[in-house]
Amino acid sequence: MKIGVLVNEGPYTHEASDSAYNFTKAALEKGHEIYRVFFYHDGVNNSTRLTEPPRDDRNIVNRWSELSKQYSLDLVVCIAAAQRRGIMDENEAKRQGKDANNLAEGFRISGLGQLVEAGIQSDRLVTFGD
Amino acid sequence: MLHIVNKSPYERNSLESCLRMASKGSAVLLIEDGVYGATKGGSFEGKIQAAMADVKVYVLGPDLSARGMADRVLDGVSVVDYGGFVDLVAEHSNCQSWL
Amino acid sequence: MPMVEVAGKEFEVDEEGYLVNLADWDENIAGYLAQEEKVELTENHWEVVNFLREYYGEYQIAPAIRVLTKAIAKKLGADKGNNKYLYELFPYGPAKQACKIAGLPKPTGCI
Amino acid sequence: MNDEMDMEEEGGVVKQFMFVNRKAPYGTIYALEGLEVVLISAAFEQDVSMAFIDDGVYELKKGQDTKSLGQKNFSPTYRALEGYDIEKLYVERESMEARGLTEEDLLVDVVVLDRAEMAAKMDEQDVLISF
Repeated sequence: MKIGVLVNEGPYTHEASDSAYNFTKAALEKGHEIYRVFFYHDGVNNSTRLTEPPRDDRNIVNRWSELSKQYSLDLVVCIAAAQRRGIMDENEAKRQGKDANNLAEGFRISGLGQLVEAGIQSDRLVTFGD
Repeated sequence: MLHIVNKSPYERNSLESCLRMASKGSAVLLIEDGVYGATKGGSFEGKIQAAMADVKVYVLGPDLSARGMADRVLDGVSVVDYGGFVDLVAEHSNCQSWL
Repeated sequence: MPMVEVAGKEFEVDEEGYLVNLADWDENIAGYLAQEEKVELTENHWEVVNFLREYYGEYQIAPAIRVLTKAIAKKLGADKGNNKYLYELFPYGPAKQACKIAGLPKPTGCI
Repeated sequence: MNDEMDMEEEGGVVKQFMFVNRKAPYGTIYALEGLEVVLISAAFEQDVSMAFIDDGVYELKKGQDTKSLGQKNFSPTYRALEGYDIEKLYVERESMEARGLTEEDLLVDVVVLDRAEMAAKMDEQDVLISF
């Protein structure tokens, strides 16, 4: 079955990102296809590679990146929400004249249409948030 | 239909709204702080028990254990792991998260 | 961000040339923004630019292109409310160019 | 003005999408960013509806004035939805009445559903996205 996942909260403050990750991993291990994980609202903060949690804590950002690598998972960060919150890839930083970029490996920035499309193409869409 | 609730009923009205709107035969899965809604001895116990006449109630085991509530689950509530969560999503035609 | 001076008034544009403070907009500034887009403003251009400003004033968003054409057709007639006409006026897209000239915010939620 | 490229058909699939609004405006960003998704969804030719339940009803309250807040007043945008062919705005009667509001207090025309009708509407959706 094709499943889409929507993550609406950032890492660490809320459990939403943990739940989404554990759900996504379990679905993949059961042989389901994850059509896309879409990060919206503060959920875009799951994609900054500048995250550096203490060594004895989980690294939520890296965990997503690794899962993406292992399963060629499509991790999409909403551009409008990302711009509000200072998440940028190299191209966007250049376009906006910013001196840095911070998008982690495995994530890509794209439009909100990707969320609607995930709803159309997936058999189920599951939302995680606050 | 699968309803997912992640808020403690003692903090927010998500579970109450969900139960108000869940039609007969649907399923309710409690995750994150929502798991407190399915535990014994609290003032919400009666409401969950009444709801269970019409809807099936599930609770996410890992969230329950993390909160030290694994031994307090109400009778009739089924405990599932993340794999079981995935199965519930697959079994029901759609799902709504009461954020 | 770059500062521009037009007719004795200073205003700020962003890296892509969009007006930063919506309240700064006036017809001189529209003229400058149009020049930057290599669009020569005619009566027909003004009609669309003013329509966009009114739409924004009423709804607080710039309309999607589909909605814009429909709304223009309703107000100004079908000969103007179509893609061909609007793209002739604004060759790089009524969304991008007309909004910029009208001093509206840069579209963010692209598909 | 978001869809410069026209994204009309997605392989001809038309699904029932319901955007469920349960949060008040301004206190959090969910109502505003939720509305942004709804506007984008209009470009995909789906069967789109919005549900206003619990504090979501407050999003539609007339007379919002954010000047002193320094935030944008996005309530007029709900009135633009009609132009986007999003005409199914459902408000749950119990939520509205519990907040001391009537249809006259709302800034757009809505369909008021009692809770059983709202429950039935939710059940029949293909996709529910909640904020």
